[in-house]
Amino acid sequence: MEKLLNLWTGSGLYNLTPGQAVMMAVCLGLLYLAIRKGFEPLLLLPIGFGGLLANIPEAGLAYSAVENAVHLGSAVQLDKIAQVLNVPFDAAQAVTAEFRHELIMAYKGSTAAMHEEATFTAIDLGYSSGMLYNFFSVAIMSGVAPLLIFMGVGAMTDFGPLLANPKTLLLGAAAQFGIFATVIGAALLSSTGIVPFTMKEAAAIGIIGGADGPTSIYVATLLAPHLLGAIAVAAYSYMALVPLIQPPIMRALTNAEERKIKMVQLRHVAKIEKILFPIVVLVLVALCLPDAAPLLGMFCFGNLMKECGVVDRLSDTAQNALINIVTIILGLSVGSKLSADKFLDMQTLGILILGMLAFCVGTGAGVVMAKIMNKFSKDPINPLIGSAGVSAVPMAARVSNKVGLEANPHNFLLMHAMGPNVAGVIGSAVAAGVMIKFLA
Amino acid sequence: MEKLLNLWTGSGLYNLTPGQAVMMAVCLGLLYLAIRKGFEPLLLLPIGFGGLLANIPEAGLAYSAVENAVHLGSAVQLDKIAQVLNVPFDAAQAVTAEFRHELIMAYKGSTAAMHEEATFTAIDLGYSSGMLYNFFSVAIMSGVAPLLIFMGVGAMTDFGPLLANPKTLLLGAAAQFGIFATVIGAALLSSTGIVPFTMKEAAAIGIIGGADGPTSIYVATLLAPHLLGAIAVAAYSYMALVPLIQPPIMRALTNAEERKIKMVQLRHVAKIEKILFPIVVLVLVALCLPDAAPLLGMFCFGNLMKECGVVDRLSDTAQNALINIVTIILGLSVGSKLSADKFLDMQTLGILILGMLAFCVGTGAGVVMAKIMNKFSKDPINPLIGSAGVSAVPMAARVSNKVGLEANPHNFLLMHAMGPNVAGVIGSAVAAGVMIKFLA
Amino acid sequence: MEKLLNLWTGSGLYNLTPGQAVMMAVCLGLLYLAIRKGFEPLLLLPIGFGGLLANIPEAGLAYSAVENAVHLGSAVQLDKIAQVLNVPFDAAQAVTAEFRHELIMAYKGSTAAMHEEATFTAIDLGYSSGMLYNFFSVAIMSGVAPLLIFMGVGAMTDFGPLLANPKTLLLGAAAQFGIFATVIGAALLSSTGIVPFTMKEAAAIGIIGGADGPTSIYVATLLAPHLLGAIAVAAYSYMALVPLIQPPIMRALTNAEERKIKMVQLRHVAKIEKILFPIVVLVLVALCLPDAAPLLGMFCFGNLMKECGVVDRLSDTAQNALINIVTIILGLSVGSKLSADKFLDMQTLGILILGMLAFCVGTGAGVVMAKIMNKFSKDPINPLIGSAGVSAVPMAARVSNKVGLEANPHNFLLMHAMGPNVAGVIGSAVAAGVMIKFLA
Amino acid sequence: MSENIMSQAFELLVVGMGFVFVFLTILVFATTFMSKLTTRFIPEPKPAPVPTPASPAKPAMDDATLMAVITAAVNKYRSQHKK
Amino acid sequence: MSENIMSQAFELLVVGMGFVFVFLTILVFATTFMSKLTTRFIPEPKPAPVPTPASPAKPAMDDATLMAVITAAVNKYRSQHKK
Amino acid sequence: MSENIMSQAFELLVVGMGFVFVFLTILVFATTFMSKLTTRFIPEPKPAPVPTPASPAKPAMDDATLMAVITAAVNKYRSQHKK
Ligand code: NA
Ligand code: NA
Ligand code: NA
Repeated sequence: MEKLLNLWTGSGLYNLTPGQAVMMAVCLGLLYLAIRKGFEPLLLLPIGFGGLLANIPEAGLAYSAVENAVHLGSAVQLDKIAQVLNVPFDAAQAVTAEFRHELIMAYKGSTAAMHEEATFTAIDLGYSSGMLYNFFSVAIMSGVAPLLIFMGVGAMTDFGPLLANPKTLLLGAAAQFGIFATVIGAALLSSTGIVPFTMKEAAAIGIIGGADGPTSIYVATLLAPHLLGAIAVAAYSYMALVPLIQPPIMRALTNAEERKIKMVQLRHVAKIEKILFPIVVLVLVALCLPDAAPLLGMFCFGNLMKECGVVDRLSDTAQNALINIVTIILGLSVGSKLSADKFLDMQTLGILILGMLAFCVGTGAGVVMAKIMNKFSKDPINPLIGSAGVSAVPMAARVSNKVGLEANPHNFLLMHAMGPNVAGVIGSAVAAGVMIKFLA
Repeated sequence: MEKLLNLWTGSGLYNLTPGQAVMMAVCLGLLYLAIRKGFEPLLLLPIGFGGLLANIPEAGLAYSAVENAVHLGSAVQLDKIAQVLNVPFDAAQAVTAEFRHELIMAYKGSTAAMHEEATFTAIDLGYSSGMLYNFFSVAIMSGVAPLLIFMGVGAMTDFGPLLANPKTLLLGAAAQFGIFATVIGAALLSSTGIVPFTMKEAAAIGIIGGADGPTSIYVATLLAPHLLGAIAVAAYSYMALVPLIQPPIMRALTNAEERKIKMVQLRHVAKIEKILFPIVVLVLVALCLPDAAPLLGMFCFGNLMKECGVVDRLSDTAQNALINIVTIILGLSVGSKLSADKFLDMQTLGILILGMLAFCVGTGAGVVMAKIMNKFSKDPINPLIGSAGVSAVPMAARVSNKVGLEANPHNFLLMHAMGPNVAGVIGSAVAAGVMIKFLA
Repeated sequence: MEKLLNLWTGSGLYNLTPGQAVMMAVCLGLLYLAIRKGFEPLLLLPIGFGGLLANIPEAGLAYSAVENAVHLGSAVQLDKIAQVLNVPFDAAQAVTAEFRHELIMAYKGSTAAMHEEATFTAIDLGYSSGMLYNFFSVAIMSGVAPLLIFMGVGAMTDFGPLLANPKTLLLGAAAQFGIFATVIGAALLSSTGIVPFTMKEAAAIGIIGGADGPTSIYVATLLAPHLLGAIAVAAYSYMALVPLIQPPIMRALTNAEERKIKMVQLRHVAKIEKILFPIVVLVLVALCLPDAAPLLGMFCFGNLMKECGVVDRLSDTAQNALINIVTIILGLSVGSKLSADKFLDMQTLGILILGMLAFCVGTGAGVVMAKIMNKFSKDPINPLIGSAGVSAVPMAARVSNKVGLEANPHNFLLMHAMGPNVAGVIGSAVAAGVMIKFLA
Repeated sequence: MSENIMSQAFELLVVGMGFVFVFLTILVFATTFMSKLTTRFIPEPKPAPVPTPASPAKPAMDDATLMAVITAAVNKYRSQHKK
Repeated sequence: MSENIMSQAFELLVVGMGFVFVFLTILVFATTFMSKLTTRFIPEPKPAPVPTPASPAKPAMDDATLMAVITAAVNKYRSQHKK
Repeated sequence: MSENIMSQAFELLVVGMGFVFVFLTILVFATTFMSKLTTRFIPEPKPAPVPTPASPAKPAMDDATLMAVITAAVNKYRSQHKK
């Protein structure tokens, strides 16, 4: 009988909090968007599923051993942990939810040595870390997963169109205005008291405007790991929404004549240029902004493997098996941050709004920059390729092409837009490096 | 000269214990079964080879740094470790095998903090953990390897036949009777004093009856890690023996008329049903049995990746590169538990006998349940598909088909048996969750 | 303004040391050799790129958290670390480069427990380990990366030609003379005071003569991790130079008649022989030289997976996805040891010279051994196949074939040379085991 | 103790098998319900005869294309084999 | 504090966008310079009509070879499919 | 010390090369012995002309099958290429 009672009191239904129920619904929504609407399914499907797993009551898949001990432990067990964490507690008193919360806070604020001691205590009490927590520690907190994905993206990127027209790098710079404008927006929300954000949080949110998943995750890990779930979901969702977000802004900032501008055909780019480009980028990064070296270093390494032509088997693996494995682990890990207590607050709402703002401002800045460049360039530049500077490769370039075709059915902008598109990846990694330099 | 002597006293031949010789022969036997007889070679080959490596004298591949230090250390070195582990020792006294054993026991029973301190001491003395020990810690003790394999299995599983006839889920439930009957058997052996088993050990042995490798390994890791080697070997060996074990039981429990029963053709199953099924399973698990969430969560995740159709590259990797890599590491790790001191005892014999019992009882229970269901069902159910409920996918379903064809050469039961077959996977994962809930 | 100043004082250009500039040039040279000259690009490309990343000023990608803290920390921060490491320091005094160096030395010489304490302190101060350092710790220090590569190499090796003519194993033994001669050379350099080497360092350098990348890395990790970068670069560079290094030596030691010797056609080798051979090797290793068990164990495991024919999917993965992933990580990790302070000294020069010596002596010893065997063998043996005994599979065998064709355009030695070629892999692994046994 | 483990094992048998049956029975109903809902509300789209964009070319695949395609497959095979 | 974060954000905007533009402008020049150097000093080799060593056999590929090659591709495909 | 390292190195040379030769000589004998045993006791099965179950179809592979098989190979190739 006791066992039957245990089954019931240990069941998910008995322990389900309203927040967890809401978050499971949110995660099912993410799965719907990924599967039915095709919203960046490679990431949103694992993230959504990871979120489902993270919100299973009592399973503790997203928690460390100490968190699981604090959440499930008896008074005697909590006493031991409280002693390690220097939290006053009398084992005879009733264990309140507030006290458990206080222990968690003390644990998160503790030194590395106390952290380890608490972990040992929890292990000795028979608790262990959840699978998603392990994935998160190994893959994300170490920074390795976003970097390996960036390497794979590098191995899939063709810098040919950019090398044929290097000026388009400036469009990739302009579109990063969305990032910094979003920081202003977050600061405004904070200073007006609507949603409190620290400077680090503001910067991590701003990077959503970089339209680059791994960069967002990498920066969020360093500056605001507690916001990682919301930031990653916002970044990938809005990347999927690029075809809806960008066209109205592009049309508003250009007239029909500008949209019809034909660009001169791109010159042929030699293999040796493609081989040297990632090395040039890396050397510049090394000399100017070492803080961007991990991100751009791995990106350039992937690209060099692709272009050099002598390590095709490594390049193949970086583009396939390796990036796929890391994507699965990274997606589930990010999903583990979609727990109710973190996601369901005003900050998430602020992040969603600011992320949208970032995309809009970035798009606009890119278009305006392209109009300015068109004024001063001897070869005509169609302002529509400016919006591709936000990256979101290759979606944003396709949007440029599509809007261009509406204005002139014979004007194919796709290859021209690929230049600013990949420039945007470099641009947002540089912006990320600046953020890390000043705030990490 | 001293060096030559060292070579001889450090050679394997000089240090080979009879137990190690026997275990190397056992492992060569496993390799023979895997290669020549085709017994689940994907697992038994790495397990057998891992066992060979683990039993190489003096190499210490399966031991931690502390175990290596205790096994090989001088009196002065052992003194340091004994101090850490609070074992009384006078460095002047002779070092006996009993004392080394006492140190190992103290090490295994020590707290996490002492464990770490002993490891640091062993490292400072120049010892390091063996490769197989590292594999085991990272891949198995963390639980990640069986879970990733389960994800891959999910990505290879087609729930179509089950969805066409959901009632067959009950056959997957009935066949789990083998699991619990085995627990009774183990308890009986223990209470009669023949072979002592604790309740946790009995439960870990019972799961062999689930006929599901990763589930067995996952449960054994949590409940009885010291029995992991014997349990995994028994599980995979008997899964390979399904075509020999099941037919006599199936024939004994049915008459020719029953074996000839034709079943109505399975209805077409829509893609959307296949997509929703893993989500339905996961939500039910979340609500009813959170302890089964890691296993069934990863299984459902793999299946969702396969069925959703939008992340084929992830699904491909989960089914190929990732599961293969994990299988290699997991196999070698499990093999590391085939060391002489653990394997060559009465418990192993008990495990082998009880594992066989589990398969037999599970097969029988499935067939009987199918006969009962046939009584109450409006559509006829051939009792032979009941035995497929033990899982052992797809071997058990093929056995159902083969025995059916013997009775009626025009009666193809394969697809009908695939339903209970995959239901058995869910059933044993649920049973595993119950075990973990009550005993972990 | 302060931020702008920060950008400048934190830039790579401002902090670039001359040594780093030289090392970046050296690494660009490695990339040139890999891409343009095809020098073992699968390893030298990642190594060269890892070296570039490791020498980026201020990025600290190749440093541990403590090293980063010591390098970048303020007086107050260094005070905390100095206390942990028991280094006397007055926080009021000026922080000199010598003091930072002293801290690093204290850190490297500290016990495992102090090591951890220092790491915790650095983490609490906000420092973290660089990506390449993490890769190095996980992949190389644990020994797992070279072992997995060796497994993959085993899965790509065909022992057929060796089994058809087992006597060629002796050529693989003779060529290891290069290894031990190099140890003598290193001892000579050390005893004459030209370049100081310890016995462990001499042995690690000698293994370069084994012409086997993973073996060199594995041994260097155990015996002289601080020389790993130079040893790996020398090993892979000279393997690429085999077609230039070997022919003059081969011609000098043979006359035209000997080079024209035709060998009898190799007999057909049965599948069962190929399956049993890796097991025979492993059992012999287990009985004779347990210290070679990790290397030869994984090599034999890979080969057994290939030959047994029942685990093709595992064998495929070991030869492709897995070895590629590990190669990327291992290459970058090895590159992280190409930092200026380690690479730019006399020892590196000594290593480069001794490595070349090792190849020459090994080649010569193989040829001489083949001449001796030719005297005593009933079937004629062409001395040119002796040079293939250094391994460097399959390059050295191709060189034998090419030099043979020069002497007699109808004499194809390739398959005959494959025997000693793969024997050389076994031979150098055995030599590695002897080194580890006596010196680790 | 020895009786204890027997009674524990029996209890586990009853509770465990009970739970497994209850769970899978609920799953039977949930699955059936889900299937009914989907077949009613989400009619499966008829499989288009040639769903991929590249397919129109297929029926009219002339010899040149066939040759190209075989060459590609063969090259792919070779490149995989070389590795 | 609230003004503080605004001024910090503005400073970050100015310095950040400034740095991004400076960096990418330098990259424009570096890339252009690199391209000019390479086109001047490293003339791209004309793509040889048949660059691979195996290619001479290709044009004269007879039916037997074709058959062998298809069989190999098909076997490869089957072995991959079996998995 | 300096003499010490020389003598150590020589000792390592002698013991090391000795061991390598002894080990590989034993391996020569073990391998030869193994090969003799297997050729005597485990006669290699003659390679059946068509060992796979699917093989009966091979010789009689008509054009339709050939076409199907090529299409499959090509599709496989395409699907791999798309990734
Ligand atoms: Na961007
Ligand atoms: Na089962
Ligand atoms: Na060698």
